[in-house]
Amino acid sequence: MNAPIKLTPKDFATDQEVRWCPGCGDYAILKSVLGVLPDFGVPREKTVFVSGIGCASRFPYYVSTYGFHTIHGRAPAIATGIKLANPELDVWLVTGDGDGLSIGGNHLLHVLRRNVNMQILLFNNEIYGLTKGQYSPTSRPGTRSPSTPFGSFDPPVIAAAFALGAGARFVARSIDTLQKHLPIVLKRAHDHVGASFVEIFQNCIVYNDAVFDDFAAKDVAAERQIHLEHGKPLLFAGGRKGLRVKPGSLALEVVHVGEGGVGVGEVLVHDETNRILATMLATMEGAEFPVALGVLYCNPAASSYDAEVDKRIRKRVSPDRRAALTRMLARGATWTVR
Amino acid sequence: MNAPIKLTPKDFATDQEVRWCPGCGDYAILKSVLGVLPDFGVPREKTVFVSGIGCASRFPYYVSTYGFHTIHGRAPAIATGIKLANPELDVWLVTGDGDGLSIGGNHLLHVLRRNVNMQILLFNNEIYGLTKGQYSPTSRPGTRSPSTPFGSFDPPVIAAAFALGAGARFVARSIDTLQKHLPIVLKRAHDHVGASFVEIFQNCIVYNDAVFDDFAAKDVAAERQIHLEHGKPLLFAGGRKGLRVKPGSLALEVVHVGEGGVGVGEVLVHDETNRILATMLATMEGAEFPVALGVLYCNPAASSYDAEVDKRIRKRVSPDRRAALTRMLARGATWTVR
Amino acid sequence: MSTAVAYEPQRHDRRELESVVVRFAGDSGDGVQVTGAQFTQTTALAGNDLATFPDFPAEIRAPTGTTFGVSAFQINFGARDIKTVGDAPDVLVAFNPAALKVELKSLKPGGVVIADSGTFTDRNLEKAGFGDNPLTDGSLASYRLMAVDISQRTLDALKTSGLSKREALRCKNFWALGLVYWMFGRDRKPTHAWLAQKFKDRPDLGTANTAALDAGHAYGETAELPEGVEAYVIPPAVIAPGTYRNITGYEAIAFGLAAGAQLAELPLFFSSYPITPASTLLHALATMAELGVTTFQAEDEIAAACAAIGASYAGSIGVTSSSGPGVALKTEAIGLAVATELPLIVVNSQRAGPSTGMPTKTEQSDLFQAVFGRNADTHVVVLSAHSPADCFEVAIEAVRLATKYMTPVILLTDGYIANAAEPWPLPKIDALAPFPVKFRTAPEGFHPFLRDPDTLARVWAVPGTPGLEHRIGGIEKAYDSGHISYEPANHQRMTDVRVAKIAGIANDIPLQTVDSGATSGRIAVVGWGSTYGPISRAVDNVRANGGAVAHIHLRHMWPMPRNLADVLAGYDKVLVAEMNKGQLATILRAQYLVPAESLSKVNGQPFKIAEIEAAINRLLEQ
Amino acid sequence: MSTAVAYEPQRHDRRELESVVVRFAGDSGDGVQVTGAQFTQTTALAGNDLATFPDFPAEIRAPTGTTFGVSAFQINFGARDIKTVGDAPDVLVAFNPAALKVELKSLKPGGVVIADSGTFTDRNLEKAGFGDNPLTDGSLASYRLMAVDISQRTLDALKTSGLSKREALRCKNFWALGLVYWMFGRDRKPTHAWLAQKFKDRPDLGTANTAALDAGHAYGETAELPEGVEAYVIPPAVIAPGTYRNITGYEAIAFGLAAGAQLAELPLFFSSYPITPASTLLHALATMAELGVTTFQAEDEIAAACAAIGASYAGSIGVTSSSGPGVALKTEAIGLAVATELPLIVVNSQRAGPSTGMPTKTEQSDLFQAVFGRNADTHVVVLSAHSPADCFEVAIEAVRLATKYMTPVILLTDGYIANAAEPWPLPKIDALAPFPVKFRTAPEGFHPFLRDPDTLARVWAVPGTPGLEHRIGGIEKAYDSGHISYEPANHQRMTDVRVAKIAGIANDIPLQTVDSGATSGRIAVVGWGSTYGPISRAVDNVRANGGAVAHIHLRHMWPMPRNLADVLAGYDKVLVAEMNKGQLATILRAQYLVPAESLSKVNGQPFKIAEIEAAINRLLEQ
Ligand SMILES: Cc1ncc(C[n+]2csc(CCOP(=O)(O)OP(=O)(O)O)c2C)c(N)n1
Ligand SMILES: Cc1ncc(C[n+]2csc(CCOP(=O)(O)OP(=O)(O)O)c2C)c(N)n1
Ligand code: SF4
Ligand code: SF4
Ligand SMILES: [Mg+2]
Ligand SMILES: [Mg+2]
Repeated sequence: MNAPIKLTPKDFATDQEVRWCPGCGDYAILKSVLGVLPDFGVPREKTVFVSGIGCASRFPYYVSTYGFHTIHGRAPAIATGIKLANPELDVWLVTGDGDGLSIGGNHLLHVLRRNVNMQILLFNNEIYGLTKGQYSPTSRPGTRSPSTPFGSFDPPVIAAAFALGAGARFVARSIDTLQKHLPIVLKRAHDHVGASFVEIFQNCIVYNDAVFDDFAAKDVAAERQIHLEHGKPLLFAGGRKGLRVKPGSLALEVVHVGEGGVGVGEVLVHDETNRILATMLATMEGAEFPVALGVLYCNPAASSYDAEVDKRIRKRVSPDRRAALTRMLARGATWTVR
Repeated sequence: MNAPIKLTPKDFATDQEVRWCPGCGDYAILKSVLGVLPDFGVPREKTVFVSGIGCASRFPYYVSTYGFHTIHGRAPAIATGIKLANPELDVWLVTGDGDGLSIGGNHLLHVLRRNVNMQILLFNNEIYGLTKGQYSPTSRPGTRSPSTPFGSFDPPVIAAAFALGAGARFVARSIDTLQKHLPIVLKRAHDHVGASFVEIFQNCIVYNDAVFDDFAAKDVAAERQIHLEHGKPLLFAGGRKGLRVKPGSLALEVVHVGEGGVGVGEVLVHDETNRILATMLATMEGAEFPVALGVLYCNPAASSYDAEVDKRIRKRVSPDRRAALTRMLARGATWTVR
Repeated sequence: MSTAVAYEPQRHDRRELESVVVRFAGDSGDGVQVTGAQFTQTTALAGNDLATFPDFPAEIRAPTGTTFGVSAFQINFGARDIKTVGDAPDVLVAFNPAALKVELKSLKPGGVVIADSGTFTDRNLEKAGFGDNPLTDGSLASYRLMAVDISQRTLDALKTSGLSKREALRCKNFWALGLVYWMFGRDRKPTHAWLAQKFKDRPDLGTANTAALDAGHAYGETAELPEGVEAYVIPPAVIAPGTYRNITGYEAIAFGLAAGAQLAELPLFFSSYPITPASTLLHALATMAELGVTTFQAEDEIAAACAAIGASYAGSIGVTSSSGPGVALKTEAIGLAVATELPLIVVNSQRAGPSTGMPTKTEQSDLFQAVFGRNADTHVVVLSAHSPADCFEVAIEAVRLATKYMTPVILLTDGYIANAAEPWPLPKIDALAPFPVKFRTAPEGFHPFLRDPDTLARVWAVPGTPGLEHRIGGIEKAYDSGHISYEPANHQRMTDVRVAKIAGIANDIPLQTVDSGATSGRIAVVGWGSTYGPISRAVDNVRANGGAVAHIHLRHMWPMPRNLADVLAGYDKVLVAEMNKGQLATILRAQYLVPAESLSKVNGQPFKIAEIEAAINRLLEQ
Repeated sequence: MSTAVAYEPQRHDRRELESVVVRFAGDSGDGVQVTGAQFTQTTALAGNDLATFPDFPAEIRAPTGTTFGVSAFQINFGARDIKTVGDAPDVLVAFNPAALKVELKSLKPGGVVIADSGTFTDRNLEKAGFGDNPLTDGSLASYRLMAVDISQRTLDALKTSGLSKREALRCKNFWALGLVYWMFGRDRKPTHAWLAQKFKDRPDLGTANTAALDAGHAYGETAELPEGVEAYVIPPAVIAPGTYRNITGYEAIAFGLAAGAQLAELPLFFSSYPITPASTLLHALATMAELGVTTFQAEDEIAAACAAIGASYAGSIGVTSSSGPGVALKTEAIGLAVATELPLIVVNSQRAGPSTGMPTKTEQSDLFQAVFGRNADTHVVVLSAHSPADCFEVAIEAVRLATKYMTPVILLTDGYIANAAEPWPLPKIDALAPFPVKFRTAPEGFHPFLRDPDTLARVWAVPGTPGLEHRIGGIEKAYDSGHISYEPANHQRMTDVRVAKIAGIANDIPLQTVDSGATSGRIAVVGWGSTYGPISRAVDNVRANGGAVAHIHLRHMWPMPRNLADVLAGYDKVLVAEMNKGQLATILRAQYLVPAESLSKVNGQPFKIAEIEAAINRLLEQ
C-alpha cells in the first residue's frame, strides 16, 4: 500500500453547484469544514456526512466523502445505525434548528444521551430557511414570520442547555463568520470520543438576516462574545471584563477587571469539565452578558455507545456463524422421530 | 346555581376495576392524586386527565373526571391541543419513563419549553412495565432485561435535568410511597401557572422491584433523601448533614453539620428560583449524595403559552365572524361583472 | 379595492384570438411573480376568463442566472371558459438566458419569444449552458423572436428618475409588462393605481415603475416589430355577473375551513408543521384570527395531528395539514381519531414522491395513502378538490362530514391546485346552509359511545360539561358502555359499526353526475382532483369532433357516490387519467370490477390537454 | 436436551381418539403456561402431531381471581396432521372460577371440565361474577364435570415436603398435569427430568413438583371417576423422520433472519422499539449475538426504522419490527428506503386495531398498510407467513429479496403466529442455497444509481469503499448520474423503474400452487397468513364430503405470483377468508377483476374450522 497522501480542502469539495442563497452563512461553515477535514487524516471513503432536511442539511452534497441526505429530523437515528453497523466510519451529522430541535428533538436527545461517537453540527439560524421563513424553536419571542404574523410568543429552547440537559459530554459553540474560531472548535469536536455537539450560529440572509448582529457583528464582538479556553480566566472585552460567580449566590455576573474593578484573580477560570459551569455559560441572558463561544463542556466518558456495542455484542459473534446457528437451533428440548 | 359542594377523594374515584399488578407503586400515586384533587376546588367536569400508553398511562380510567388515554408518547401534544382549545380546563398529564422520555421526549421538550399550563406527572419506574420489562432510557447501566440480556450500557437520562435543559419552570420530585410528601408536591405543581413537571419514582414490583431501595427504602431514607424547602438550609440525615458548594469550585459537596463538622450557616439555603442550583440538585451522583426530593425549581414566567394564545390570537375573533369572513373575502383586488 | 369593469373596445387592426397563454420567466429577483399578478388583474378586468400558475424554483434563492433559479408565471386567458393554464405558452417573456434555456422547450412551435437581450452576456450565457447566443445564432428561427434590450431601455426611460442604476434596473419587469399590455390591449390604469398604493412610502419607486410600464407600452405602439409579432385582441368571455376575485387553492381552503367552522358553529383549531407545498395554508389561516381561527405551529407533524385531535376533543373542529411525507407521520394519530371517533380534518397538498421527491412539483399519488394507508380496518372519509375555487366548497364539505359523523376526513389537494389561481365569484356566506353541531349535554342515559341511530356517529361530549365526565382512548371500547373491552364479539361489532358508519356516508353525499358528455357512450374519462381542467377540455375537444366520450370527475373518493357503479356501467370503456401510477383505477377496479384503464403521468407536471386527447383518441380507435 | 422417542404402547382399556384439544386456564400466577409447555413436550415425545397457543391476559398481572387476569394455554394434538389449535377444547382445566367463567363458552358441548373446587370460594365466585357455585348448582350438567379439590390434594401430597403452604400450593399445576397425563397416557419421565434440571438450585421444589405430578397421576389411576370421564389413547401420527423441536413464530423469524443474513453473507442489524406482540422478536434476536446479530432498542419506531436504514447503508442487512401502530410510524422512513433503494426488512406482527385496539389479540388487518400504505407510488415487497415454522423460510426469502433487489420488504405475521408453536424438523443450514451479496467496489463507471439490467436493482456501494464516495438521499435522483434532478422526464423514468423493479420480482418467485384440491372446480378458498390451518382443514373436510373446493394460500402478497390470474380463473367462485374486512379480497378484485367474495372475521380470534366450512357450504349451495 502506498503511504496516505495528505489531502487538501479541495479534495473534499464536490463538483456540485452549491445551491444556497448568495450570502448565506452556510457557505462560510462549508469552508471551515472543508478546511479542517484534511487535518484529521481520515480518508474520504471512511468519512460519512449525514443530514436531515433543511438548507443546512444540503451540506453532504458539497463534501466529496460518503453522504446521506435523509429525512427531516431523523439524521441522528440514521447516523446511529451507520455508526453501530460500522464503528470505523467517521460520522458527521449536519442539522438545523428546525431539523434538530423541532421535529428531531427526540433523536438528538437520545444520540447525545447514548453518547454515540460522532460530530453533530447544528446550524442555528433561528428560522426555517428551506420552507421559506417560518419561526423555529430557537426564534426569539416576537419573531414575525408567515406562521406567526402577530409575532411568536413561545420561549425558545437554548440549544446548548438542551444538549447539557440531555447528557451531552461535549458542547461547543461558534459562529459561521468566525473563520479562525470555528475550525478550532470543529477540531476539538472531532478529537472528542463520543457525541460532540456543536452549535453554529448561522446567518440566514433571506429570512432572518442579522439576527445575531447583537453579538456577532464585528463592532460589538469584543463586548458581546466570550471565547472560552480551558484553564484560562473567563475574560472578554479585550480583558477589561470578566465573569465571576456573584458572591453568595449561584449566578454569574459581569465584573470590570483591573483599575476600578476587580483583580483577574477573582474572575472565574474556565473548567470545561464542569457541567454546571457549562450550564451557567450556556444560559447567560441579557445584554450585559456576553455570548459564550468555544468549548463549553468537554468531559469524555470512558467509552462511547458504539464502542460498547462493538465490545459487548458484536464481539460475541462466533467464528463459524453457521455452526453456531445449527447449535442454537438444537438448543433446548428436541426429539427424534425415526 | 348552587354553591359548589366540596368534593371528596371518593368523588374523584371511578367504578372501574383498577388493573395494575397487586403491589404496584401506581396505586399509591393514585391515592395521593385522588387525595389532593378535592383541595383545588376545580369541579370534575373542568378537570381532564390525559395520558399516553403504558401502565402509568392507565391512570385516567381511575379518575372520575374527563379522561383521554391517547397513544404512546403523544399525550403532551394532545394535552396542548386541549388546553389551547379551552384554557379553562385544568389539565393533568400522566406519563411514564418510556412514554415521556423515550418515544415522547420531543413532545415533552416542547410542552415544557412552550410552558403550557398543565401538571405533568412522570411515573419513573426505570422500566417498560406494560410491554413486559424491557429497559428504558432511565434504566441504570447494567440493567438486564429481555432486550438487554447482556446488561444495558447506555447512560440514562436524568429526567429532572432534561426538564431543566428544556426550559421547564417548575421541576419537582417525589416517591410513590411518600404519602405525605407527594401530595404537597402535587399541590405545588397545581399552584404553578405554566408547565409543571413532577417526576415520581414508582416501584414496578414485577419488572424492576426495589430498584429505588437504595434511597427510597425506609431504613436509608434519612441518609439518602433530602427534602427541599425554599429558603431553608439544605439539610438531611436528620440535620446531621448538609450540602454546600465545595469552596473554590462549582460543585456540591456533602458536609457534616454541627460537632466536628461545619456550622449550619455554611450549608446552602435552597432557592427554588435558581435554575443552576436546581440543576446541581437534579444531577447529584454517587452514594454519598442524597437524592433531592420536593420542588427543585419553581420560577413562574409572566404568562403561559395557552394564556398568550388566548390573548394574542383568540381574543382577536370578531364578534360577528360571518361578517368578518365576508369582509375578508372581498379584501384585495376584486372586480364586478355586470 | 373593488373596481368596476371598464372594457374599452380595442383598435381594429388587432388580430382576434380566442385564447392566449403567456409565460413570464426570469431570476427569482426579477419580479416575475409580481408581473404575472398584475397581468392577471388587468386581464380579469378586461373581462377575460383566466387561470394562472406560479412556478417557483426548488431553491430558495439560487445564484442569479442559473437554470435552477428560474422562477416562472403562466397565465391562460381567453374569450371562452378557461379550464387550465394551457398546454404550451404562445408567448414567452424571458428575462435572462437561463429562463430561455429552461422554458423554450415548452413554447408552442412558432410562438413569440420576448427576450431581454441586455442580459445575454457571455457570463450569463455560460451560466445558462448556452454555447452561442441563441438570440443571434439563428437557433430560434422557428419562433417569432423579439429581442429587445429591455435593461437598457428601462435605464433610458428612468434616466431622470434619480434612482441608482441597480434600483432602476429592478423596474425592467414593468417595462416588459408594458410591452405585453400593448400586445394584448390591456389597460394600464389599474396597474398605475396599484403601483401608487404599493409604493406609497417610496413614491419615487412608484413613479419609476409607472414610467417603465408606460415606456414598454410606448415601445410596442411605435417600434418596428419583427415579422409576425403583432397586436391582438381577445374579446371578453361570457362571465356570469357578480363580484369576482382571484383565488388560489390554499386561500380557498383557508376560507372554506373558516366558513365550515362557522356553519358548524365551532371554533377552528388548525395545527400544522411547515412543509412545501402545504405551508401556505398555515400562513393563510394564521391571518384569520378574526374569523375564530387559532393556528398552532407544532414541533412536528405528529404533534400537529395530535394537537388537532386534542382540540376536537375539547370542542373545536381540529384541522391539520401537510404533504405526503408529513401525512405519513400523522397516520398513527389518525387511527386514534378513528378509534375515539373524534372529528378531524387532514389536508394533504400532494407533491411528487416518494420520500422528499420533488417538493415543489405536483403529483396525485397519495390516494392510496388516504384511502388505505393505515393499520387495521381504519376507514375515513376522503375528499378531493378539482380546482382552486372548488377548494372552498370541498373544505366546507369536509367540516360537515367530520362533525356530523365524528370521523377524520382527509382532503386531498396538490401542489398545483394549492398555488394555481382562478377568478372566483365571491360566495354569499349567508346563503350557505348551516350545520350546527349539537354537543351532548344531557347526563341521562349517557355513555361516550352512544350513537345516533341514523348516522351511527357517537355523541360528542365536551370536557367542561357537567355530568358527562368520561374516559375515551385508543383501546377497544364496549359498544354498550364505552368501557374498555377485549370481548371478541364486541370487537367484531365495533369494527363493523365503524366501517358501516363511513360506508353509510354514501347516502349523505350527492349522486355522481357526468360532468360533460352523455350518460352512456364509448368512453368515460374518470378523473379526480387537479386533472379536472385538462380532462374537461380534452373531452370537449374530442366531443366537438364527434367522439362519444364523457367526463366524470370524483370529489368523494371514499366512500364513493352510491350510483357510481351505474354511472360507469354506461360506457364501453373507462379511462382513468391521474398523476400517479393508477391508484384511482385500482380502487375503481376493486369496487366495481370495471376494467378501468389507466392513463398515468408522473413527471411532476400537470397533464396537457393534448396528452389526454391523444389517449382518448387512441382508445376510440381500438 | 435431546431425547429419543420412547413410545410406550398404551393400556388397552383406553378409548382411542384421533385428536384432542386441551385448554389449561387459571390466574397468571397459576403456572398455566409452564403446564402447557410440559404437556406439549411429552405429547411431542409421544409421537403426536400438535399445535399450541398461549393466550395471555392483556394485563401484566391482574389482581388474582379476576376474569381479566385469566391466562390460558391450548393444545391440539392427534394421530393425524394437526393444522390448528382446534376450534373448541375437548377438555378444559380450570384452576379457578374466573377461568371457568371465561373459558366455558368455548368448550365443546359435552366436553370435560376439570376444576379445582378448592378455589371456588365465595370470594372467588364473586370476583368471577358467579352467583351460585357452578360446580354444584347443576349449571354444568351438559358437560362432563370433574370437580376435584386440587389445592387440598396437592397440600396433602406435599405434607412432608417441608414447604410452606404457599409454596406447596404453587405446585398444584403439576398435580393437575399429572391427572391430564394419566388421562392421555403420557409418560412422566421427561417432566421429572425437566423439573430436576429446572430446580437444580432448589431441589426441594423439584421434588415437590414431581410428587405433585405423581399424585395427580395416581389420582387418575385410582379414583372413581365421574360418569363419562375416562382414559384415552391417541395413537402416534405419521411424522417424517428427523429431529424436531417446538418452534414459535417469533423464534422462527429470528432464526430465519439470522440464517438469511448468513446466506447473504452480511451482518444482521436489528433495531426495534418494544410493542406487543412484536417485542418477543427483539428478545429472541437479542440473544443471538453469536450468530452475527446486533440488536438495538431505539427510542421509538421511527428511530428503529431509521437506524436499520443507516445500518443497511453501511453494509448490514437492516431489519426493524413492530405491530400496526408502530409500523405506521415507520412509513416515512420506508419511503426513504424506497427512494434511496436500500434493503430493509420490516416485520409486522399484526394485532387487533385500529389504534391501540386489543394489543394481545390477533388480526390480519395491516395488509392494506403493507401494500398501499405510503405516500406516492412507493412500491415494496410484501410477504406473509402462514404458520410458526413457515416464518423461518419466509424470513430467509425476505432477506433474499431485500438484498437482491435493494428494496424494503414487509413481512407480515400476526399475534397468533408469533406466539403459537408447532413441532419443526430442525433445518439443515448447510443445505440452504446461499445468495451472497456483492457490494460494488470498482470505481470505473460507477454512479450510485447504476442498475443491474436484469433485476433493475441499483448498486450497493458501502461507505469505506475507496473511490466510490457518493451522496444519496430522498430527493429525486437522475437516472444517469444519481445527482439531484427535478427534470420531469427523469422523474417519470425513475418512478417507472422503481415500480417495474418491484413488479419484476414476480419472475423471481415461485408460481402459485394449489395447496389442496383440484386446479379447477366450484370454489377456491384463498387465504394468506395465519388462516392457513383452519382453511386447510375446512377445505379438506368439505372435499371429504365431495365438495369441489380448493385451497390457495398466498405467501407473496406483493408482487403476486405471475400465474395467479390463471390459477384463480380455474374456479367458479373465489372466497377469501381473512381476519379483516376484506383487504386481500379487494386487492384480488383490483388485480384480476375476479368477483372475489370476502369471508371476514374481526373479533381478535383465529377462524374456527367450522366457520370456514360453513361458509364454503353456503356458497356451494348457492
Ligand atoms: C416530515 C417533513 N416535515 C416537514 C418538512 C419540511 N421541512 C423541510 S426543512 C424544514 C425546516 C428547516 O429548518 P431548519 O432545520 O432550521 O433548517 P434551515 O433550512 O433553516 O437550514 C421543514 C419544516 C419535511 N421535509 N419533512
Ligand atoms: C407506537 C407505540 N409503540 C409502542 C407501544 C408499546 N408500548 C406500550 S407502553 C410502552 C412503554 C411503557 O413504558 P413506560 O412509559 O415507562 O410505562 P410503564 O408501563 O412503565 O408505566 C410501550 C413500548 C405502543 N403502544 N405504541
Ligand atoms: S434560505 Fe437562508 S439558510 Fe437557506 S440558503 Fe437561503 S440564506 Fe441560507
Ligand atoms: S408491570 Fe410494573 S408498573 Fe406495570 S402495573 Fe405491574 S407493577 Fe405496575
Ligand atoms: Mg434553521
Ligand atoms: Mg416505566
